[in-house]
Amino acid sequence: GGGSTTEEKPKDEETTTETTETTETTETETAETESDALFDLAVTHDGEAIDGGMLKVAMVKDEPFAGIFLAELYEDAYDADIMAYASNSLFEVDGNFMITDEGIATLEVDQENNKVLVKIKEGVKWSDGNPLTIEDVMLPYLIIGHKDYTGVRYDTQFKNIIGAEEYNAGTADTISGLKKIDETTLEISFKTLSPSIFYGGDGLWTYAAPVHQIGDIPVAELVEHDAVRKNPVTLGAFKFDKIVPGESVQFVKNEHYWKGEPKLDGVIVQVVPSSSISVAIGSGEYDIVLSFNATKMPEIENYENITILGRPELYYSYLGFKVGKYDYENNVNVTDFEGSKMGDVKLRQAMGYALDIEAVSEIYYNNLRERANSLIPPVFESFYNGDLKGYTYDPEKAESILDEAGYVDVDGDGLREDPNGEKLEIRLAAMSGDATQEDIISYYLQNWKDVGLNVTLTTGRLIEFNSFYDKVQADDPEIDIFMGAWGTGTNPSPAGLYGSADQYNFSRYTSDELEGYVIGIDSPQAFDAEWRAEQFKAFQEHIEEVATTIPMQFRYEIVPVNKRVKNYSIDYSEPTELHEIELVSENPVK
Amino acid sequence: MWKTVVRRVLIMIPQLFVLSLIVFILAKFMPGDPFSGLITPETDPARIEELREKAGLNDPWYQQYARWIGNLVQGDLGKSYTFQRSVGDLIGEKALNTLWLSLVSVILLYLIAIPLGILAGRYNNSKLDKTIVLYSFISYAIPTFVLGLLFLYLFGYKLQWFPTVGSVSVGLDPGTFSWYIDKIYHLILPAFVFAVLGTTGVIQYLRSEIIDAKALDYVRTARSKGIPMRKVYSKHIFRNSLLPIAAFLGFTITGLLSGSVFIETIFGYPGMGQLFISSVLSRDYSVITALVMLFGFLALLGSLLSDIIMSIVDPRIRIE
Amino acid sequence: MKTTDELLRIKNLHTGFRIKDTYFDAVDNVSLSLRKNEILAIVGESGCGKSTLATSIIGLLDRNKTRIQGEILYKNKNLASMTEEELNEVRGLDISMIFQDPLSALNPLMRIGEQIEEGLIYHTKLTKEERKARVIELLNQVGIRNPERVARQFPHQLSGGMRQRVIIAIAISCKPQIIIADEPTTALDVTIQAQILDLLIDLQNETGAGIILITHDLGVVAEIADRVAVMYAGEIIEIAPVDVLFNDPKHPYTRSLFNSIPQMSQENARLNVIEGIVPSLMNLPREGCRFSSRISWIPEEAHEDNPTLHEISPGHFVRCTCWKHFHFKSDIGGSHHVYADQ
Amino acid sequence: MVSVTNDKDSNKVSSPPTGFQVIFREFIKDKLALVSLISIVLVTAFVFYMAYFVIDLNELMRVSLRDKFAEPGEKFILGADQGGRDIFGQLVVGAKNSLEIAIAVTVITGIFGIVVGLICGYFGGWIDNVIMRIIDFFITIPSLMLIIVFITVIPKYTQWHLILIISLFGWTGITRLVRSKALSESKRDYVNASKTLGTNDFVIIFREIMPNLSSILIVETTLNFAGNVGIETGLSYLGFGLPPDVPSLGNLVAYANNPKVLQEYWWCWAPAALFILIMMLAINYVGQAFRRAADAKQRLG
Amino acid sequence: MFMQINNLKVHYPVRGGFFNTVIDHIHAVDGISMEFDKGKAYGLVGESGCGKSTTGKSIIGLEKITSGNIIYEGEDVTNKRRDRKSAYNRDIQMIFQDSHSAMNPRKRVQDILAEPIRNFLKLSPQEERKRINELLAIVGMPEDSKLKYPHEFSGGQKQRLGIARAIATNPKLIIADEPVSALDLSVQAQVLNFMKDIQNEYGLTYLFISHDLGVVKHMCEHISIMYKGRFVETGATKEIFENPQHIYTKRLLSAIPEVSPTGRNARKRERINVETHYQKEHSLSFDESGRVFDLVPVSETHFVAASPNVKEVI
Ligand SMILES: Nc1ncnc2c1ncn2[C@@H]1O[C@H](COP(=O)(O)OP(=O)(O)OP(=O)(O)O)[C@@H](O)[C@H]1O
Ligand SMILES: Nc1ncnc2c1ncn2[C@@H]1O[C@H](COP(=O)(O)OP(=O)(O)OP(=O)(O)O)[C@@H](O)[C@H]1O
Ligand SMILES: [Mg+2]
Ligand SMILES: [Mg+2]
Ligand code: NI
Repeated sequence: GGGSTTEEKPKDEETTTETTETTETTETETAETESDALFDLAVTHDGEAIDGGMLKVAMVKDEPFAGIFLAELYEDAYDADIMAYASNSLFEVDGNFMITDEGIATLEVDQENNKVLVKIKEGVKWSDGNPLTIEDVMLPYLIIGHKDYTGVRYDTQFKNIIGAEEYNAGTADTISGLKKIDETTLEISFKTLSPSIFYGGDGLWTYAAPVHQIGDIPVAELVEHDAVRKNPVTLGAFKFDKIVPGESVQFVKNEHYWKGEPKLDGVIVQVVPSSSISVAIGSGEYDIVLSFNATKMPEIENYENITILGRPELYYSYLGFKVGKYDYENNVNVTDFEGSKMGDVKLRQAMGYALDIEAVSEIYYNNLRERANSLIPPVFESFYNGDLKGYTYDPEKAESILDEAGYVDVDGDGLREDPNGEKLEIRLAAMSGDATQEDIISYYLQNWKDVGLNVTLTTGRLIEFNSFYDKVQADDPEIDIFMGAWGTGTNPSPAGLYGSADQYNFSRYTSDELEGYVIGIDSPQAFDAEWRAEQFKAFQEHIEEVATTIPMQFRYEIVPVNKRVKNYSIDYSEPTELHEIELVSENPVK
Repeated sequence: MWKTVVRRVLIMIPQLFVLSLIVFILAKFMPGDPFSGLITPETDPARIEELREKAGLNDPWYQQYARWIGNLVQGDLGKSYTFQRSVGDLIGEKALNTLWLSLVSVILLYLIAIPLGILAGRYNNSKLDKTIVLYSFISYAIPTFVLGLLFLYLFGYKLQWFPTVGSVSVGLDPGTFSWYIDKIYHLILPAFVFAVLGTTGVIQYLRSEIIDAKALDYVRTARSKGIPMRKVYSKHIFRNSLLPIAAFLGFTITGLLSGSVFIETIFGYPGMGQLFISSVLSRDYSVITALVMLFGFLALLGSLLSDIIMSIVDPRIRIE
Repeated sequence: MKTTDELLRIKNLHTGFRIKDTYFDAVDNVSLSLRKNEILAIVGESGCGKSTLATSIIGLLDRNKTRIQGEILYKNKNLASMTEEELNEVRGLDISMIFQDPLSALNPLMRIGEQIEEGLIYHTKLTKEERKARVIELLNQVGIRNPERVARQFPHQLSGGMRQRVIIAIAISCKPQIIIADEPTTALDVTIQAQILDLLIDLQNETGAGIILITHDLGVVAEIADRVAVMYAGEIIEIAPVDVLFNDPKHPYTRSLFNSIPQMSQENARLNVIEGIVPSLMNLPREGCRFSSRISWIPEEAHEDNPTLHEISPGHFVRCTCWKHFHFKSDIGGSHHVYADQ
Repeated sequence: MVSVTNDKDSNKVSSPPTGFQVIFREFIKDKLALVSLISIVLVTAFVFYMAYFVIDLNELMRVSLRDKFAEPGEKFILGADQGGRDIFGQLVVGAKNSLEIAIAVTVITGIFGIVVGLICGYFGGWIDNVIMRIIDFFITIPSLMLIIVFITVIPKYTQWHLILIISLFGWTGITRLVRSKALSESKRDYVNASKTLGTNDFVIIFREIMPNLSSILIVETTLNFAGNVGIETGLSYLGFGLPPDVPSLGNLVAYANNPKVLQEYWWCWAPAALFILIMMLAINYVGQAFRRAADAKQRLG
Repeated sequence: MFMQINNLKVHYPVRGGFFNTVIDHIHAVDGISMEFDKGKAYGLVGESGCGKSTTGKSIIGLEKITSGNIIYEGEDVTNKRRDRKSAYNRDIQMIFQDSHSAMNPRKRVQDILAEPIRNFLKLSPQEERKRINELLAIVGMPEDSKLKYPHEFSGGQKQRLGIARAIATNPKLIIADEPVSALDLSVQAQVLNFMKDIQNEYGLTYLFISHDLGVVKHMCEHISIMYKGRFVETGATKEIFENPQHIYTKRLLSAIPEVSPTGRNARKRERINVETHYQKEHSLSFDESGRVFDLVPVSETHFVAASPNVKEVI
């Protein structure tokens, strides 16, 4: 029933307040256990399963999806979400996202020689019944490395494969680092190897592409080809059946699925605008909802017909302080504390303490976001530094730090001047989002004003995603601080984001110490997992000290699931086996 | 008449050219570009820069323009960065939806507005007339999205009479009868809102036209022939008042097209309007420019259509 | 040549327009009769109620805004009290009308043939082909040269004179007994006017219909009328056979009118001028002699209190007796600056 | 005997029949229009007074998380929005902003359109030709889309930018109208008379022709004004309207986008929606009354 | 003779064709010549659309002259006419057909009358006021009409105000374009009388345009009959009426209804005769393209359009 109101259940309120208290007082660890209590990771619906049935999946999105259904080419995460029903990675991973031996292929790493062996199981078939060959495993490399390839995946990591650059330049016909050992084994040679290889990094590609279908299509034409857009051949539990471009996809079960024939007849994935999703869930139109925005939680929390699954996301948001510039000539970050408005660590820390992120998390996100204390989300249990205090809301402390650092109000307008007595106006760049985002940013500005800091918006309004990163990356002088977020992926390594040469190191802070950790984490030495974890923790600690980037929020991902769905899980360590999903009734529960 | 048509088409060329220049320059001035959206910790900024260079986005605008217009003349609208496919194909798909929407809207609009306009005009100053006029004022005054949202909520969510997403259910084979029915079923609600909002103009125009016509000399002549009032209305008054409405068809359709930005956004209807908004947000230049050009072209076509209809239905223009 | 069968008799007709909730009579107590084969001209200054009288007969006034009292008897039926449907039986078939402005009196979007045919559909039982033939015949009758072509044309393709002929064709299509022509030639050039007038005369000779011809041009009246009614301020003030009226006008208004025609005057002589202006509908003097204020030199006592039409010779009626005191104003002197009509 | 001369009025100084008297009479006759006019004036005055002298914008836009979606009641007359901000205050300031934009756009497009239209209509010839081609061009371009693109292009964007952008695309309608009226007016003999009497062209345009178009200009501007009130709200709804820290009717109505708010927190959007509706209706009624005053044919019997 | 018009032509371009170019010209006025003597009235008659108004307008400068010239007091003013404040413009004035539309409905009578005074005569405000009162007295209107608006007057009164405005600058020539056709008979009489009076008093010259031959005959000493932009006949009023030469003139004259019912049957027969004659002679009276021939003298003052080959038209 969609007609429920928010305030009906005192139970929820209790939980809410409880969470606030805990987050305010204790470490995040508590919050983490708390979150386990908040949401299930898997549905526990019992009942007699029906034969077959169609699973209806809603994907919340206000625009059409792009519809590129090839792992090597897609760029939109939504395409990946859709494809997930039909594709299957070559490798399976464990709860730490490390590659295991359970998948279609196994990975053998030869650290000494910077080589890996990829071995595929026999008897695995594509959705059209053709067998998976080792050429299928090689094809993606030849696509990505091809000179006509226009995607983002031909990058430094990929160039780590020996011969990739020559192939790309057109001077070689193939990638010399790829070597077919036998019909089921591929050897790949890399320039260097790091622990990332176990997470699918360093240039390793974890998907296969059907040579028999797309092998002959020129790479330049691939992205628009029907083989990619309309009838992709896949390895997953389901196969593409019908597509309404940009709107919906219908899958049917793949009888050839290597793990066994799926129990469902098929899956329908449909794009649903954010404005209608809540009501649609209530009326039982969908079984599973992907990309559900946590701010809409209050709208669905009283529905009886669904189970809300939740898991921490591989994500953190942060407040960045510009303390330098990127030198594009020499490709290096140049930190300049003295010359930057935000150069004073006290100022930065005070700004962190002044933010009432806790209240925002509670009120706007129903605690589906929580105060972040570090730059590694707690899901990465072994790397996450739970000991860090973070910058919890403490306006008094913020004020005293500012007083101490000489940021005092000399002209009596209620706003602090800088230590030289000059007016201090801090320009914040923040990304636009939904209506809530605007309120939240206004609230943060207000928080700062409350401690006497005059923070205003760069350009006077929230900045749209694309231009935001453009400006931030270009070190726009109008930006002193910025609020960004990173999805970490399954490999939370700070490489690329905090290194001295990284353009994405937007705060432009680099130091020998930091660089040490960043390099250390991905160095060969880090094959020692414990040492690596230590480096991670030290990195988090260091950033907390210098406060050039202040973590703001971790967030939960919410997946509302209709009560008729059985065997569905979003647990990272025990993910859903798609072919196992079942339905317990013909129609969704209303 | 075909001469006028050809002339109008010739005039369209410079108009479209100027439009293309304006929209291209504007699009280039938009902050950010499609590639800045690709940013994730895994993507390599150097690769993004490389792609940008490859796509020619670092060239001076006039070179980009020359390239673009060159392709355009050859019928190549470029490639969407977000959808990674030819803009022509992409828009073609959405255009069909929007045209369907406009078409059904126009039909509904005329179905609602013409009888109301005729009634109000025929019985002017009556209670009925006053009610219709009030209705037309309200439908003019009510913001599109308020009415749209209310209808969506009421008929889509609450009563569940109509689907609330998409343009067609997945699983039907395009071209089959049930596919067509399903498509129409999907667009009835937005089309209805659209139609209701558009009725004001037609109603008011018809009404005043009919009121004026009643006092015209030729109507008096017709009445003096002793033909029944009903016939006087149908053969003289309505017919003459409806002709301009028929001729406005072209303009009405283009008007509806531009309103599609709102309607499609509200109803999540995947047409050109929605595509436009999402392209603006994702800075998909090629799509933005192509869409603006297309809308401009359709507007020109609409006015041309109106002229043609007018010259067909009005003997004063037809026979010079 | 002319018989005296009476076609139409109007008795005490009052036609009032509603202005701000009161009705003002634009036609005020008019009694008239029209005979077969007769052309009755109604003359008078602009706004005196000529058109109102004509449209009252055929019932084309907006019923919501007008009030018609009195009787309009046609074949013993009172047109004034007929419903719209009943009137439609009469309009076009028995009584038809010709309007002033040939430019706007035809539907611009309909072919000439269709417009002529329209009345035939409802008033005759002719088949389609017969109707077509009749249309051609009618066009021939009104002197249009290649009727087949014209029938297929649209009004804008015809000249003003041709259009007026078409309108006449429409009016005579069902061989009506009565034709009301409201200023049929005012919008036309003199040469064309002459042709149209001749056409009307010829038609009448053929069909024997009674014609009510409304005009303000005394020349036109002299050219074709049999009898003339002069209207002033909603009333008929004089009515007489045409030669009687032209040779011996009695009412001071009629006489002044004749004397203000430039053509009639001696070369370089001054034209006669009537003081004052025609009062507007709301300011019409409703009591006494309505013309009295415009002939100040006739003593007030000379006018009747309730002027009525007096038959001063057979068929010659004059309202009020003040005509007996009439003499031209210039005769009683006054400098030429005294035409101030304030 | 009744005197026909109108001696008694002849001393009375009166104005032409198309003047304010007629308008006044029309309003007296049409009570609805009168009420509309009075309410427009009062509401506008109230809104501007409140927005400029009473309401503290900083205070109003202060986020108060605990008051999120507070119901109408003692603390907030019309409740609070998602940020716990007073709806009533936002409604007032938003109305002020919308009205301000509408007025500014109406004035800018009005003045420009009138001047250009008069010049084109009066002189005709190549000036007219050139400008008409430009107008033809403007009419066929998809202006909503270009407005949106423009808005994303402007780097530091304020209410005034919005006004200018909307005006840029809004002047053609009135220009066309004024031009056609001026064209027919220029053919009237009093213009010819003025020419033969030695009067300068510009004097003829602005002193002779323009006053005669005043009624139609009033009508057109009023109706334009009603339309312009709607434009801002539409753009704000799409997210291309006023900057976020500026209260706006469009932003308020956009709350209805969320079905939950639509149903449960109606006070967020309904007052703004109603306000727009009533305002546009009222302006429209006034415009219609003006129109009747300007056009004798449509006058109320 | 203070003014002379030589071979005046006014052609309007007709646009059309593919590029909307000028494809043809309407020869609204196609080569007419006139002379004006002081204190006389000249009539210009013809059917609708024959170019009467265009002639008047082009003389006063409202229309562009295609060719031909206007000599005013010995000076060629063809191109100076359009200079608004020139002496020529002061001396030539116009009375319009529709007195109603010829006055700005938004201006009071005093402002309407003041317009030419302010533009042409440099008078002080007092003098201006005096002049306005004077003008009102001349046209016999009470002084208090100054404060009224045009719509408060009857047609005849408005026409008189129009005349007052036209004579405000003491013009020499007044072009009266159908000044009475919109008026009722009795009002028409007032205006005509009045125009005659001021003509006598101030020695005005009139170019009197009308399609009503009766009015022209009453007003003018000299008449020109126009057809399709050209003169078919021109001469003293008497000559035209008593001795019409051109078939077109005859037809026109025969069409004028006489204000007397006696003999109307005869007149009708006569009309029909003339008409058949006209149809028959038509080709002889006009050249192949239907254009009117050049004028040839019949007497010293009487000219008629005739083919150079045919001496005697009838
Ligand atoms: N529909 C109407 N409503 C109000 N008054 C009207 C209407 N029609 C005519 N009148 C008035 O009635 C009077 C008579 O009008 P009518 O048209 O009969 O005059 P007319 O003699 O035909 O004049 P004209 O020669 O100008 O045609 C006039 O004063 C006129 O203003
Ligand atoms: N501005 C113009 N452009 C094109 N043609 C014109 C223009 N003005 C007049 N004409 C044409 O010139 C011819 C003469 O027109 P004009 O007005 O001089 O005739 P007129 O004799 O005054 O007629 P009327 O008696 O109807 O006033 C007509 O055929 C008319 O259509
Ligand atoms: Mg009349
Ligand atoms: Mg003329
Ligand atoms: Ni009397």
